[in-house]
Parts: sequence; C-alpha cells; structure tokens
Amino acid sequence: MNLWRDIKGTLQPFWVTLGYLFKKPVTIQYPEEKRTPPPRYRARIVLTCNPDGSERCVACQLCSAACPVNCISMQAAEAADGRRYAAWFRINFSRCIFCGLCTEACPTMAIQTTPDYEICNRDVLKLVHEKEDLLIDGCGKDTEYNFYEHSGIGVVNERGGNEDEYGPVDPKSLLP
Amino acid sequence: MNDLLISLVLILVKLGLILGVVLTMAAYLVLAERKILGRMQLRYGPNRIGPGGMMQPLCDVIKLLTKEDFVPDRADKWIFLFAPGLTALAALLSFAVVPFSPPVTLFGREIPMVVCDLNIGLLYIFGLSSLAVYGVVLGGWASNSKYSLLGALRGLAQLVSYELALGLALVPVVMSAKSFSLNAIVMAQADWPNLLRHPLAFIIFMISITAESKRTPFDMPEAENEIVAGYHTEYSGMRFGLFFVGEYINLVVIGAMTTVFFLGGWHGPFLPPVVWFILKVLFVAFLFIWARGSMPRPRYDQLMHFGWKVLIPLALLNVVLSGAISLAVNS
Amino acid sequence: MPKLTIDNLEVTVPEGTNVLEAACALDIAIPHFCYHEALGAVGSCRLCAMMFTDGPVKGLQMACMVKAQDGMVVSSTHPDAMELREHVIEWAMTNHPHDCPVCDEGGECQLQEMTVAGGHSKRRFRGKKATFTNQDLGPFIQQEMNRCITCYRCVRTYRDYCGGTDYGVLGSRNRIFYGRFQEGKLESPFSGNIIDACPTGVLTSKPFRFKTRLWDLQEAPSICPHCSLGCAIVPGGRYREVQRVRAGINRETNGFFICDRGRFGYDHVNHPERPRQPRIGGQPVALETALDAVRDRIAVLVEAHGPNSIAFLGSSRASLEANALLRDWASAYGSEQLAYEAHQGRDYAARTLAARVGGHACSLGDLRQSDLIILFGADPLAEGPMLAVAIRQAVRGGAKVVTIDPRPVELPCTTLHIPLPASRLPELLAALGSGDLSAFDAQERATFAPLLDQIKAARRPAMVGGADLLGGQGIAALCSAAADLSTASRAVGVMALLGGPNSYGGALLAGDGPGFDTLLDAIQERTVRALVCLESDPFCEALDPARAQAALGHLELLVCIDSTPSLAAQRADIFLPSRANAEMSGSYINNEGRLQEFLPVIDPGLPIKVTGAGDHPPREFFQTTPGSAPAADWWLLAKLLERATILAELRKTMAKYDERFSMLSFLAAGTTGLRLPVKVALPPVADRGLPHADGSDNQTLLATTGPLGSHWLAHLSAPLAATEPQPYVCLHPDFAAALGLASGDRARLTTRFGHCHVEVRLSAQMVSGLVLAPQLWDTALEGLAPGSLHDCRLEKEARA
Amino acid sequence: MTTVLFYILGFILLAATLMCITRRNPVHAVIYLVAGFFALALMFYLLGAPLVAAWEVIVYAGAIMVLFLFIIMMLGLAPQEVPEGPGWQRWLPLVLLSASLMACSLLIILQDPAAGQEIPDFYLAPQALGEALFSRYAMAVEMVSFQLLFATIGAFLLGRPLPKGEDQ
Repeated sequence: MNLWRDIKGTLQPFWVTLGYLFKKPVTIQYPEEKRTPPPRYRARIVLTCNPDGSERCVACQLCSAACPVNCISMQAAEAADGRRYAAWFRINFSRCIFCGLCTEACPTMAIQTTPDYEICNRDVLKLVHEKEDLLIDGCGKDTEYNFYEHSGIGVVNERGGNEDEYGPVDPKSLLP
Repeated sequence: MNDLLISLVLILVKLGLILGVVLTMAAYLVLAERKILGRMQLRYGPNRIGPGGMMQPLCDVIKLLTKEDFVPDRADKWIFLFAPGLTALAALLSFAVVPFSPPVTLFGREIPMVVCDLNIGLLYIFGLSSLAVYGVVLGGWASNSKYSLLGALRGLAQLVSYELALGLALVPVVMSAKSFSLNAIVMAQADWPNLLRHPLAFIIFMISITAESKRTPFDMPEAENEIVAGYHTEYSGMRFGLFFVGEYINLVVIGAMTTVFFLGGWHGPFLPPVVWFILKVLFVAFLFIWARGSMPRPRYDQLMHFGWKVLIPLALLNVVLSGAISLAVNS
Repeated sequence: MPKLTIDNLEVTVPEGTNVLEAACALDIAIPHFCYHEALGAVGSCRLCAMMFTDGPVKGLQMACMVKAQDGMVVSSTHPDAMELREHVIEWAMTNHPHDCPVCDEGGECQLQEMTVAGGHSKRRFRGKKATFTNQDLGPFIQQEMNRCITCYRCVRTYRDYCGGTDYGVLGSRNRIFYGRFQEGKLESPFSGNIIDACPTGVLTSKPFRFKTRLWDLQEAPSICPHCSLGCAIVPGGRYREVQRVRAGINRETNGFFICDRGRFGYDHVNHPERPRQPRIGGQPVALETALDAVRDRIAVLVEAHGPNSIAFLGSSRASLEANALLRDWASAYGSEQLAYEAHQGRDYAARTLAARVGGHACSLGDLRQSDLIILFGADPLAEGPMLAVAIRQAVRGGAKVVTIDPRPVELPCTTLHIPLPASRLPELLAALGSGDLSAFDAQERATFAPLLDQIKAARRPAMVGGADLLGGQGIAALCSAAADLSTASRAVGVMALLGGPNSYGGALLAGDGPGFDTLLDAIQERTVRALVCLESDPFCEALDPARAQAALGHLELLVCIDSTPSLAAQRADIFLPSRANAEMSGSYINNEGRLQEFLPVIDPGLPIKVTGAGDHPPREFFQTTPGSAPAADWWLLAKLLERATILAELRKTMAKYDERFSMLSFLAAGTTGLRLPVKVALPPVADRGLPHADGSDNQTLLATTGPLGSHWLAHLSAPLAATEPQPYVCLHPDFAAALGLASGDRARLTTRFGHCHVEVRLSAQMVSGLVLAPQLWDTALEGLAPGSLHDCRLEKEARA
Repeated sequence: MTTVLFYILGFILLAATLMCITRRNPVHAVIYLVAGFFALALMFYLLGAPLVAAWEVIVYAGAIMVLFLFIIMMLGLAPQEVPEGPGWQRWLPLVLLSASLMACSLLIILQDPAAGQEIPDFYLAPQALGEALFSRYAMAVEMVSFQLLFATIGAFLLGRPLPKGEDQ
C-alpha cells in the first residue's frame, strides 16, 4: 500500500541514522594518523627530466590550457641550440585542484603528479611554486621518453638524425 | 511601591537566568547538532577545540564577533541591520510565558517559575512566532540579492502556511486544558501527557513546528544547494551569528513548547521538575537533530501541497474528532 | 546566377563562383589548404574533394576547381569524398615531424584542424621521414621546412599577390622546398604576410617566436596606426605586452594582408622608455594632481592673457573622439588657436582633401579594380605600403600605372616613371585637368599627351597624391583635375596619402581654423603662452623643426598628452600619459573618409618581462599594476573637461561638429567601417603653400619619408630596428657624377641641422639636381620633415 | 496611569499610521503599519481584551501584513532609488516609536491593569467571545465569512489564466 510505503520510507532512515550513531566513525584523524596514498595519487605536481638529465618541459602551454583553474603559467624561450624551454614556470598550488588534467595534456611527460599531499601552508606565496621548486631530478613515472628524439627538430640529434628520419634533402639536386 | 520593586527585581532575575541558560543551551546545541550529525554520518564532528570539542562554541562566537560586518551595496541598510536582531529577539521573548517548574515558595512569597504567566500565553507564543517571520523576510528583502529574496519569499509562504496547521493542532490541547495559559496547560497534564491523549495532534504539531522553525527537512528558505544560503546569504559576522543563534534559541523554544503542550511540562517522577523539564526539552531537540540527519529536503511545491492539502484538513479533522470525543466523555 | 544544391541546401551564387565558395556561403566547412579568397583556387592540395552527384559535372571533384553551375547537386559528406580527404591528410602527414608542442602555429594551425576534421588520427606509414635544412630568412620570418605540406600558399602570397621576387619553390617530388635561392632577409616589405598565409608552422613570426600560444593571446580588431590607409589589423597581447599583429580582414581597405610596418611595428606600445607616469616639471605626480595642475594653470593664463593665449595641437594619431574633445576644450575657453597637425603641408592637404574630394574618394578596394592609376608625388612603399599591393592587384587585372615624382618610386609591378620636381606637380595637374599642355615644353608634352589620352580612355582611372609633396595646393589641384577629367559615364577616383591614421578626422574638425605655422607665429609673438599637445610632437613633426623649437622655447606652459617618449613629452611642463591604440577604444577616419573603430587588446602596464627583471614575474603583489597610469586620450580630455568618461556618451556629443559623426553610434569594430557620405558644403581652406628652399648656391635637399622602420611609431618598434636604414642620400647618376660621387660612396651631408655621414645611392629615376634624403630618427636627418626642401652640402668622404 | 498609557499609545498609533501612509517604499510602510498594529494591540490589552490584542498581532501583523509583504516582494514594487540623506534620520521615527512601544509594554506588564479593578468585568474571556460570535452574532459572522468566500472565489476566477483561444 502506498501510504504504508511512504510511512515506512519516512521512518526507516531514522532507524538507519540511529544505528550509525553508535557505530565507530570511519574518519582518519589526519595529523595523528597518516595514510600512504597509492603511487598514482594526484597531489603535488612536479616537472620531470629526460633520461639524459635534461629538462623535459618544452613550455608548449598545453598544461596551462588544460588547467581548469588557470593555476599554471609559464613563458617559453629558445635556447641557443633551438630547444624550446620554459624561461619561468609557475604553479599556484593555492589554486590547483589536483585534477591531473595537466599531466594528461603534457606531450613530453614532463609534468606529473606525485603522492606528496602535505603541501599546506599558511603563507599563500609559499604555495606558488616556481620552476626550481617543481623540477625533480628524475624521470618520474616514464623512464624512457625523450620528446626531442622523436620530434624531428634537430636539438638532441642532428636534423634527420632521429631513428625514423632520412638525412636532410638537397632541394637543388634532381637526382632521385 | 516596595512590592512593585520586588516584582521588578524578580522578573529581572528570572530574565537573566533564562537568558543565560537559553543562550548557553543554544550555543551547545550547535555543538551537539554537529557532533550528533557527524556520528550519524560516521564522522567525529568537531573534536579539536578543548576536550571532545567542548570549546567549539566559544571559538565560533569569537570568530563571528571578529569577522567583518558587511553590508551589500544598495542594501536597505537599516532593515538589513536590525532584521537578525528581530529573529533572535522574537525567539528569546517566547520564553517569557514558558513555565519550567511549579511555583516555588521563597521567603514567604510564592514565586511562579515563569516570567509572566499570561492567560493568553499560547496566543502570545503564536504572536511572537508569526513575528519571527519578519526577521527572515525583511533580512532577505533588504539584502538586495536574488538568493536572499527567494529565501525570504519561501520562508514567508512556508511560515504562513504552516502556522494554520500549527494553531489547529493545538486546539485540542487548549480544549482539554480549557485555557490559553501555559501554566494551566501543564497543570492539565498532571495525570497523563497530551501526547497520549492527542497523538495525531502531536504529529501534526511536530511537522508544522519543523516547518515553522525552518529546520531540515523544511529548510527551504536557506536551501544551500539551491539558493546559496537563502535569506542570510549576504550576512556575515555577528549579524549572521544572530540569525544562527536565533535558530537554535528557537530550537530550545520549540523543545519547551513541545514539552509544555504535549509532554506534560515539568511533570515526572523521581527527579526535580526543572530537571524533567530540561531533559524533555533536550529530548525534543535531539528529535529535531535526528530528523535533520535522516530526512531529505522535499521540493518547495511538495511542501506547499503537503501543508495545505494534507496537514490542514487533517488538523481540522482532529479538532472535530477531539471535540466530539471530549464532548462524549464529559457528558 | 547559378543555383545549386549542396548537402541538400539550395544556394544561389554570382556567376564565376566556385563550389567551395558556394559551400562557404552556406556555412558548410570544407577542409582546404590551397584555396584562399585573395589568392584564388589552384587545386593543388586535393583536400576540398566533394561528390557531385547530379548536374552538369559528376563524380569526385575538387570543389575549388569547379565553377558553380545551375542544377549541381553536391555532397560534402559523401563517403567517397570523406575517404579521399582522410587519405590526403594522411599523405600530407607522412613527412610531418609531429612536433606540435614546440611549434608556434599550435592553436591556429590549419593542418591540426584539417587533420582532426579529415578523420586522420593514427600514423600508419612506417617508412622514414624526409627532413630539410632550414634557411635564415631574416629578422621577421622563422622557417621550419619539415612541417611543410606543399600547398604553395606562401609562394602565391609572396610572389603573385605581393610582388616579391626573392622567394620561390625549389626541388621536386617530396623534396619540394620553399625559400630563397640563398639564405638572407626577405626583401619584400610585405614578407610578413606569408606567416598568415602558411596554414601550418613552416613560416612563423620570428619576433613572436615562442612567446605565446594563440589561446593565451588577447586579441581584438583594431586599426593600424602607422599610415593613413586604415588597414584592419588584429593585435595580440599577453602579460601587458603587445606581442604580435596579424592582418585583419577588410575587403574595402587592405583585403587580407598588411605590410611589414603594420605587422612588426607594434612594439612602440612596449617601448622601455615610454613615459607611463604623469609628471609636473619632470617630477612624477598622481594623475588627479596633474589634471588639476593643467586646469589651474590654464585658467590662470586665460585669466591673465585672454582665451587666445592657449593654443591646442591635435594629432593625426590620436583618436577622433579625443580630437573632438580637444576642440570642445578650446571652445570652452573661447580659444581659436586650434590645429590638428604640426606638419602644415600634411595639415592643409588633409583639410583640402576632406573639403574637396567629394564623391571621387576611392578606397583600396576600388583601386584594385582600376585600369589606370597615376601617382602624383606619392611613394606608396613609404607613405602607405598597402597601396602598392593594391596597385599590383590592379596591374594583375591589366591596369597601367604611371608614377610622376621627383623621387624614384618602387612598386611591385611594372610602372611608367616620369621624374618631375615636386613644385611642378600642381601645375601638371592643372594642365591635365584643363587638357591644355601648352605650358610644357615639347619633350614633356610628348610624355604627358599620351597620358591625358589614356586617362580619357580609361574606364576606371584613379589618381593618387601624396600629402608630403603635394601639400594643400597640390591636393586641391588633384581634386580639380579629377573633377575635370570625370565624365558622366565614369568618375576619376582620387586617393591621397595623408600624414597619419586620423588625418582626415582631424581635418574635418579643423575646418578653416589656423594652421600650426600660424600658431607658431603667435607663440613667437608671445600672444600664445601655453600649448597643449595631444599625441603630437611639434618639436619634430613641424615642417621647420628649428623654428618650432625656437618658438616653443618661449612658452610659459607646455602640456603634453602622449604615449611615446617624444621630445614634447620630455620637455612638457605637465605631462599626461595616454594609451596606445592597442590599449583603448576609439575611432579613426582613414584617407578615403572611412570611419573605423578599434578596440583595446591589453591594459596598459609595465610588461611582466620588465617588472620580472629576470626569470620570474614578480612574487610581490600590488594594489595597482605598475605602469598602469596611462589612460585613453579621450578619457583624459573628458576628465579635464569634467565630463562623463563614457565613450558612447562622448560620441553622441560629437555630431555638433559634423552631422556625419552621428554615424559613430553605428560603428562596429572588425567590420568594413562606415564611409562618410559625401558632403559638399565644406569651408574653403586657406593654404599658405609649402615653404621651399630659397635655392642658394648649395644643393637642394628634398626630405622624404623613409622606408618601413623610419616612421616615428615604427622607429620605436624593436622588431623593425633591423630594417631601419643607415643614413643615405639618393641622387641622379648624372648629378652624382657632377659632384664626383659614385654609388656606395660615403659622403658628408651638411644641413642646418648639422653634419651626417651618409651613403650615396643612385637612381636614374630621380629628378636631376636634387638630393633626396629620408627622415631618420635619432640621426642628424631627424629634422628633415618629409616634403620640405633644405639647402645642403654634399661632400665626398674617403672610404674608411 | 491607564489613561496616560492610552494617550501615549494613541499617539504612537497615529504617528505610525501617518508614517505608513507617507512612505514611498512599500516595505517601509509595512514596517510602520506593523508598529501601529502593536500599539493597537496594546490598547486592546489596556481596554481589557487580551484575546483581541493577541489576535490583532497574530492575524494582522503575523498573517495579513506578511501576505502584503509577499505580494510586494513578488511584484518587486520597491522603488529602485538610492536612499536619500543619512540613514539614521530616516529611521529615527521608527526607533522612537519602537522604544516607546517597548516602554509601554513593560509598564503594562509591571502594572497589571487588573490590579486596579478600574474596569469591573476585566478580561474578555475567550468563552464569552466565542459565545457572542457564534450565538448572538452568528448570522453576521456567517454572512461576512460567505462574503469573504465569494471574494476569494471571484478573485480566483478573475485571476486564473484563460484557456487557450478564449478571449476576454
């Protein structure tokens, strides 16, 4: 019967909450108890390096474009060898929502999230991390990839020196 | 003249006592609500300030007092400023007629344990509860914000609608006490409480008083996931605090009213009457907190339908039935 | 008017339209690379394939190569067409380096879009990629040939449309290479257009390299402030810095392209020495203090010496609104000392043009359709570069071009050049108008008589004049000649190259008021004691800077409103910083009377790269942005006049000067603008003529506008610095031989502004007996106001 | 004492009503009207009719004026002008009225008018009222309620949205 169902539906939750009232809470008492997040946890963002130790980031601004809260800003610049790099790179962790979209957008595997979640600070400016705060000495989750070995731009190797390229053509030659 | 002076002093003492107890109760009800809700949701609730979070209300008060008191641009400033006070005041004043213990004889003087035993006490409470709506409505209107206005409109319609059912639910109580005086109503329940005599009235009363006090599940005027914070969206600091305290004083008042009207007031075995009274009030307060932990918010139109199409006819029917029964029993 | 059906939608298009354009008219997006509205269709990219299911043409065809015909039924979503497009994109991508993260085209790359639109997502080709070695194409263009998809757009833009000769296509098969035969700077002054034209990242802007992604760029439709043509541009800025300019589209003026001066001349906004703080007597003060000081001190002077002791100088680069408010301000005091251009030749030219051109005014769009164009004392590459491109389009359509000028006039097309001294140009115009060439000698008559016949025979002739050399009298003669040569069946178009983007607007406001030379006289006589300069620099822009500087020294009060570190800004008693046109809204009226609006791109402020002073932008925070004091010129004037600072309100008050200004309310940025309707009754202009050299024993020097980088705003732009020439003079070979000079010699040029070491260039197109020198800023040649004649001495120097 | 209170309350009532009809802002007018109702309620109390006093507050101040407010807020009738002059001056009347009302209420509570026995049949008992309404004046009460019912139905009929295609 409908009325019976309604009354039951109204009273049942009271019973449930009353039961919960006497159960042990599931809350983890954070500063006293800590948990170890899984390796793929999305917390503090870092900039990783190539296997050869050079910076991975090419300042393509895809992470800042993907960022839904606009917490990443940077300026690209050109090194002497034509390499594009970030002249400055800034993540405002007081804005960051740790969604991880930046890492998905990154074409060079440079920007990665880490399980280090304890970055709270009373001084907001200390949450604004510059490139030197973000750079780590390691490859992070991807230990092989080096963008410039595949990009076709002669930075790591000479032009045409990557494994899937012929050497530079001579447009003035008519030989096949 | 001496007599007048003594009665004045007595009134002031009682006022001070009530004010102190009620405000403390209100403050700790906030904590209690947060802790109980927390446990119902398998959390701890506030537990950081003082032992078991007992100093939390103090911190809240300090925080509210030190926050910026903000008046929105183009708000109707004066109405905006006095509206929260109106809410808190109306709730506090209701206590003037609540008897919390049988009269005590002190120094040969019989002192009624009520500030003012009005013979229209029930109507007085009605009057004040219908005035409490002004705080909500004017505050919401003066904020010059669409959410506040929507909250105020909702609050207004809700309060007006459920006041009818509330009044009708109390008619059997008045009929059996044959008086509007709360003292008389309590006295009339010396043998058994009205809860047993008028169970339907009790249910209607509880539902409509929940709506009247804007508590969950009938917190439409401040439904935070629809209209930010409703009528007090634009309030900050202690003015918000006044709305907040008003709500919890109201909770105490409701507890007291329910106790007086249905739970037999201070009557009870073994324990002193005041203790019985306070225990009953706290139990009712717990019921409200429990309801908040258990019930979802209905839609606004559902609320209106329920009030006008179910509750009021039911209350009318209850009046007729109670009248008939009491006629039959008496004759 | 063929009527065809595309994707079940019917459309009627003009005769000669191709199917791709017809689809565009229906807002059906067809992927394409090689087709471009300005360049036309060549059908080389094979991407716009559509299935012709019914009608005169059937089968899978390239939409850009098929003219729309009646009864065609076309499908852009036919599976065959989609499959072909997908394969074409896949082929185009076989050699692509997949380096989008480090490519500047990212975000506005048509190849990216077409790859996604074409459905190609996974590379199947497992072979190796061909690679190329890039060329250094100079300071403007960065080349990355690996990304090329051989659409030929760059060559068609550079060679065919803009008339460059030093860029082309080399090689064959998959070794096709676009570039110069040898590395080196691209010579065409329109080379930047290949950046816009290239659909991928092969050709990108070098000054903009790695600066900003398109999605981070703040862009807004604007009007180029560099010359009077009023080309549509779209500046882009980020981090409080204007970083690039791309061509806007205005089919009535520039079409789809702009010149390199407009494209790379944005940097004056970010100039490191740009004054950004109000100053009184050289000391920085708050804006309110400066505004009060201006009001108070002018009020004191008016009180003491009457309203005419205050003179006002408007500007051809200030917005129309600001210039109108300046007139309001002058009339508020009752002052009649109001001029709009410090260079009085240009001033009178503009006023004469505004008063007399009438229905003859012709736009660049009209000019592209002309069949005969005669340039009288106009050097498009210096005074209005896009005119040269427009002329080239006319020539490509079969037009003849004649240039009559004392200078050599280089155009990217075949021209007939007739050297003639500037002073004789009005005379020639009068003779052409009347048809009476008797004043000329037989040889000259032999040249000009066929010209007269050609004009009379032409269907759409146009005459172009330059304000610098013609002055007011010359422009008057140009307008009269055009009127006389017009017949009932066809009118002769008139276009004049004026001093600045808003010369025409200033001229409309100036009416028959005094010229700046009159004001100078009054200043010299101490009847004028205060001068208000609105974005103009009388010290440098006046026709006779020496006299101007001497006279201006007498001033008791010099108020300057400017956005550049000009001499007037440095010497002003009270200085108010204004915004550059990329930082504010406003409107200009270009040289054909077209009212156009520009919108702000960025807010003023010191660029982050300056405030950062190093690798990072600053980590402190301020209540206000450093360097954000500059306000729009009209805003400052409205504040001074204590008016509401709302542009729309100010515009409503402007119709009292010219009822045509009521059109301002209908103006929208990014459109073709609004051509002012013809108004006949304009006050006559009293022209005092151009001052000429007295012809003493030395040589005569004709000052002229320099090429790209030597205009004031362009000079302040760092990217153009590389193109700014070293001081040079140009001589006729015969004259040079008489002086004992040869091409490439170093010479010492002495004028009354001092000495200067110059390089000697020779040109047979010069008028003999004349030394031609460009006005070059920050050199001894900076006092040479264009169009003025000076006495000079040229001596050969031994080579260092 | 009672007489003095009566005159004071009378003055407050008149003043509040005057303020009510001169306000341009409808919400402010309502606030003054409510203050007037209070004064009226106190007067009823003074005259020995506490029931009427309570109903005055519940029905008029608590229900009818609230509905007025509802309509005003729903229709957005408040003027959009910026308040003129310093705010406290505009609200001085209300503050004064409220303060004197408060004082009067206190006086009434302290000096229970019943003590003086000035009016013999003091409290108008609910029973007496009920009997008067439903026996002696039953006809009149019924007529009035029917009129109210008709008015309600009429308002509903006039105000309901017309069915499609039906013209006025």
